[in-house]
Amino acid sequence: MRIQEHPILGEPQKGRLIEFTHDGNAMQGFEGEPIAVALRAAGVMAHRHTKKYDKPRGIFCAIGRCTDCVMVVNGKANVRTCITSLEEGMTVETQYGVSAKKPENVPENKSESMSEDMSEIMPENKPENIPEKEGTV
Amino acid sequence: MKRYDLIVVGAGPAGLSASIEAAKRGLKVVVFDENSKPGGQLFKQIHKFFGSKEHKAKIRGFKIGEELLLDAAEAGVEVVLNAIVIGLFEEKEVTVKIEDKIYHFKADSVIIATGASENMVTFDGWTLPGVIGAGAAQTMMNLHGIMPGKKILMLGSGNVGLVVSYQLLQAGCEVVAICDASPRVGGYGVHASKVARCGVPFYMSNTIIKAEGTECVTGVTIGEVDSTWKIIPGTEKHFDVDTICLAVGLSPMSQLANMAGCDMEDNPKKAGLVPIVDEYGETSVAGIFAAGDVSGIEEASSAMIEGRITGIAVAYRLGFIDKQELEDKAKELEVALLSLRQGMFAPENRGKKIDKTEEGCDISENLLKKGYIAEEEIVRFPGFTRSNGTHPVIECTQNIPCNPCQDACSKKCIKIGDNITSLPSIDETKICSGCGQCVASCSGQAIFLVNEEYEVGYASITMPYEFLPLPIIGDKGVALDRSGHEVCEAEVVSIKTAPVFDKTNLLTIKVPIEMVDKARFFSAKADHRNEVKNGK
Amino acid sequence: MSNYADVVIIGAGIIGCSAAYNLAKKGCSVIVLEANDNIGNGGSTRNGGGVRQSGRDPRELPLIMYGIKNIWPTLSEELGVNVEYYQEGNLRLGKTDAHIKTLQGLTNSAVSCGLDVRMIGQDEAKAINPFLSNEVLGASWCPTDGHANPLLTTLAYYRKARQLGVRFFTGEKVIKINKIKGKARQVVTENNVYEGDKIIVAAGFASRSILNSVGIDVPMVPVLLETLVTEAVEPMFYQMLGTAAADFYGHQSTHGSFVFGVNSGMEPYAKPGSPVSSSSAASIACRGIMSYFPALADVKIVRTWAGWMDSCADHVPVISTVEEVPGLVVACGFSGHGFGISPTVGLLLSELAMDTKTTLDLKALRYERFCR
Amino acid sequence: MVNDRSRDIGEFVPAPDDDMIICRCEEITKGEIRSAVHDGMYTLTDIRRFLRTGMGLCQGQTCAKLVKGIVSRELGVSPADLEPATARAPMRPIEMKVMANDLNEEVAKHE
Repeated sequence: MRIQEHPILGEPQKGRLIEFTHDGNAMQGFEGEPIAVALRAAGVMAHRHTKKYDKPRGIFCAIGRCTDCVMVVNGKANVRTCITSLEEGMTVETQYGVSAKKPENVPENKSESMSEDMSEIMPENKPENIPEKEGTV
Repeated sequence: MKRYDLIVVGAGPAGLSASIEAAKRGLKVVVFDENSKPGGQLFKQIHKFFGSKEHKAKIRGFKIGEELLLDAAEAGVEVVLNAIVIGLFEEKEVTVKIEDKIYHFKADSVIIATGASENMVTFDGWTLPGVIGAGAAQTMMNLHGIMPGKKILMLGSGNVGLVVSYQLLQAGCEVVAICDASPRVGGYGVHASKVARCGVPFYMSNTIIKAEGTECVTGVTIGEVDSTWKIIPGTEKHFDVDTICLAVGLSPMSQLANMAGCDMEDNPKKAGLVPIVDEYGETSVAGIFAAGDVSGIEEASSAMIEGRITGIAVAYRLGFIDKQELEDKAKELEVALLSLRQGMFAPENRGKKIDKTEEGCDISENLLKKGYIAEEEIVRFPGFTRSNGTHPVIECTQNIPCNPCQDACSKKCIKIGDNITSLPSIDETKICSGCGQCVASCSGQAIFLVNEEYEVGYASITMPYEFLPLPIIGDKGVALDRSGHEVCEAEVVSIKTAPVFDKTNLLTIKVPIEMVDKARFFSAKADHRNEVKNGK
Repeated sequence: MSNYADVVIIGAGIIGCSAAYNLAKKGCSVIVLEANDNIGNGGSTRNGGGVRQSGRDPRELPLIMYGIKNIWPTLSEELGVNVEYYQEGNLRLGKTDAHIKTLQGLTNSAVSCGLDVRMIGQDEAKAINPFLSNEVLGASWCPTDGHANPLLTTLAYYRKARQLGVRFFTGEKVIKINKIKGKARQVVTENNVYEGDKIIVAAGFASRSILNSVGIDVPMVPVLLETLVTEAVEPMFYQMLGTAAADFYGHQSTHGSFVFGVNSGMEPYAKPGSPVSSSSAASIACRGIMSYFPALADVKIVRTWAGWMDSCADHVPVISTVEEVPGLVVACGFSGHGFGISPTVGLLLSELAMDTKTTLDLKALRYERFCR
Repeated sequence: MVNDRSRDIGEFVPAPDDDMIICRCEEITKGEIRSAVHDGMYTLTDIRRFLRTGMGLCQGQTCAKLVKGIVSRELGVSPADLEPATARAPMRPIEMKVMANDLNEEVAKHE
């Protein structure tokens, strides 16, 4: 998943290749890159499972706003991995609710198993009458 | 308590521009930014900017960022990174977290330039890992050198959706489709064309029904919507993807202004909750200003100008310059700002269906519906000409504020005139030297050099090419038309790379003469990676 | 729908809402007028959520003891909303001999009022709450104290009262009350005029100017209440916490986040106008909290906010009818500790407004204590 | 402006997407938000206090616009008429030990 050579930006400059652990397994990444990037390169998608419905969550905004990418880093929970730099020997653990402890049973939320009858979609999918203001050109 | 003349929150295009203008006039300025790199959105924008020379047109976003940083250093601006402004309190006191300490600062004036963040849209499975914002994709690719995913569906056909889709292709990802609930492409036609000719299909009036997968995204189903945004049963289409990108607009990040007690308004024209500001960017709280996307979503170019105006206004407010200098400078910058707010995508034209260009040409319906100009439509535009020898063909069919192509042509073959939103036309009295400067400088990659007399029975087409691996002379492959479909065999006859082209390579292919109006892209492999599989 | 009701209540804080609920339960028609756009935007949503007896003024103790015995335990079922009530005891902590002396004084007076509260040493305190630091010398311990969620309790009362037909108008700022033929009758707002046989004034500090319009004055000043809340963490402890130094108070909520009320000492001098937290209160609070609970050092604060509380001259509220102004019922001056007693006060106000005998003797909290 | 909290906004009608998660941090669904409106929570701050939307780690940066859209549709008013929740410090979550560390040298001496 890492870009070796970019047509515009050339070769991404990276720090030293270093070791860290993800849920106890040895993993490699580049020093100084966000933890989330090292995990994405290694194919890790789910960073945490939510407290109420035990649903998987991962990178969403990548700029430290949405807090969906939080994990337990060096024993501390709720660390935003998309803006926290990777350091040698870091222990990164999947976060369940607010800690690294995996829960036994969690109530089912029907949201993910929506009924097939999808004739009516969420109105807010439609752009308001004025199409969404666009950002950068 | 340490006091500055001016504290700027956010070292993006607006924040840096404001701090430069203020520091140049003698103010003691500090800029706090929570990221490890300054420049805000600029450093994720690897495309060439629109506008005119004074708007730094045809320069890539991150290059503009680098220039701003140099100017800021020269002007003596103190830029403090990894500095989170956690509060803006009474008497313009700012508390900032730097490393593991909280610092209290005060300023005679504060400029809030905290920019914008992405909107969300909900669909079944929208919280799955693999559903990310388009800005997130940009950050991952352009800042951290990693592909957000292998196979990606883009939701949203505004400029962000189009530009990020193109950047995804450049990073080596496959964009399986762009879909948008709106019936018409929202962004610039030239951005859509760049992506369409690579074979990315557009599904307008379509939106996401469900993101599939349990631990992460494994697929997505989209469906057509009717005029009341309801899915039309039977129009469902499935794509195997590992990533879904949401480009459904931006919202100002105006929490700091709200906290400081500035009067706010939820203004659809500004795309969200913004502090109410006067023409110099001052909010309802004296001495607190706002500039850039935080006071209304626009482009980075406008953010820079707004920043400069606000920086100068603060210099006047604190007595470093006189009223005359403020009014002159502000008027000049207002003109530059206004020139960006013209044309079909001007704020007052938002959402309006425009049928004709300023020149009276019917606009290309196909471009809005499918993302590319139909052959029968291109012939009616001034940029499309036939003549012997090499000559530019400009497929720029919408009035947007942009004129780098006029400046690029030393032979004056390309005319736009003073109104920078008029469509470029070809002056057939001038002889094109085939230098390719126009092709490389066009921010929308809409210019081709065509030579109908390249060889007996063959024409040559020179196109802007920003992908790797770079083809080499003699490569055989296929030519793709504006919709990305294969039209004929093609051979690479020239590939030009030069620093002045700034990473836009000029690729020339040879195609049978009858394909001269069709062939607009090249793919080395026979079954090129974006072969359109209808509906699979 | 006319602007008349048996009782017109000014203020949709937890006091106004619980009074409205109790009145509606007894069949009265009620109108509640709230100046702010939101329900309970004053002290009701800016406190530490304590449902505590220890450390209370003896004049208020009967109200809280009655509430803890008769109302709080079943309030969630009664209102149909989990108000997150915990009865896990209250530790009021002391780090110096002077602190211990203060706590001892309060404990002695509470014991004389029949409250089961006693002083404990460091070991017993740490046995109850292992996260306490070694700086804690001792504490007053009252096992029947507890805490609840002030936001949910306020809105639960509001929701239930509304279901029982109480009409709430937010964004309705009361300007004055008019006597008609010697009785408080009309409530004039910026937009309308309402009428009620009885008028309850429960508008926090704003009550003072409203009462002045009928010649009544309750001596009170606005004091800023600053609050902070943390991210959610694993359950650690559920006692209600307070300190002799009165620098912070609070608890861990069901959600897992800690809610702390904060006294930086500067609150009485806050500038008037919309309540804004000071730039240093949170930092002062954190230093205090961490000295008692070092384990909270890594817990992240996600929000700090502030609000006004109506601090009465003798630090206990006025809950009373007013002889000089028949038809008027006053309920203000709760001085930052109205939340715990609000269910009881709601019951008492309904009794006052319906001229029935009050469940508890309210002589000590009558308005007339300020008259000569 | 006066907001009659007993005005009729129609009955709560369940919708197929009521189970949709809207507030990602606190896992609050669209149905919970819609029924809270019918329970009398007519402002974004009431909704926030009653359900915890916007009270999670991101403090509403992700869901504020979505919640506003749902509540305004349920009340039949334009989103621009709904007063947003007040933003407060800290703009990002800050550890207590860092928040406590705000004394510069001179002040620390005689605190």
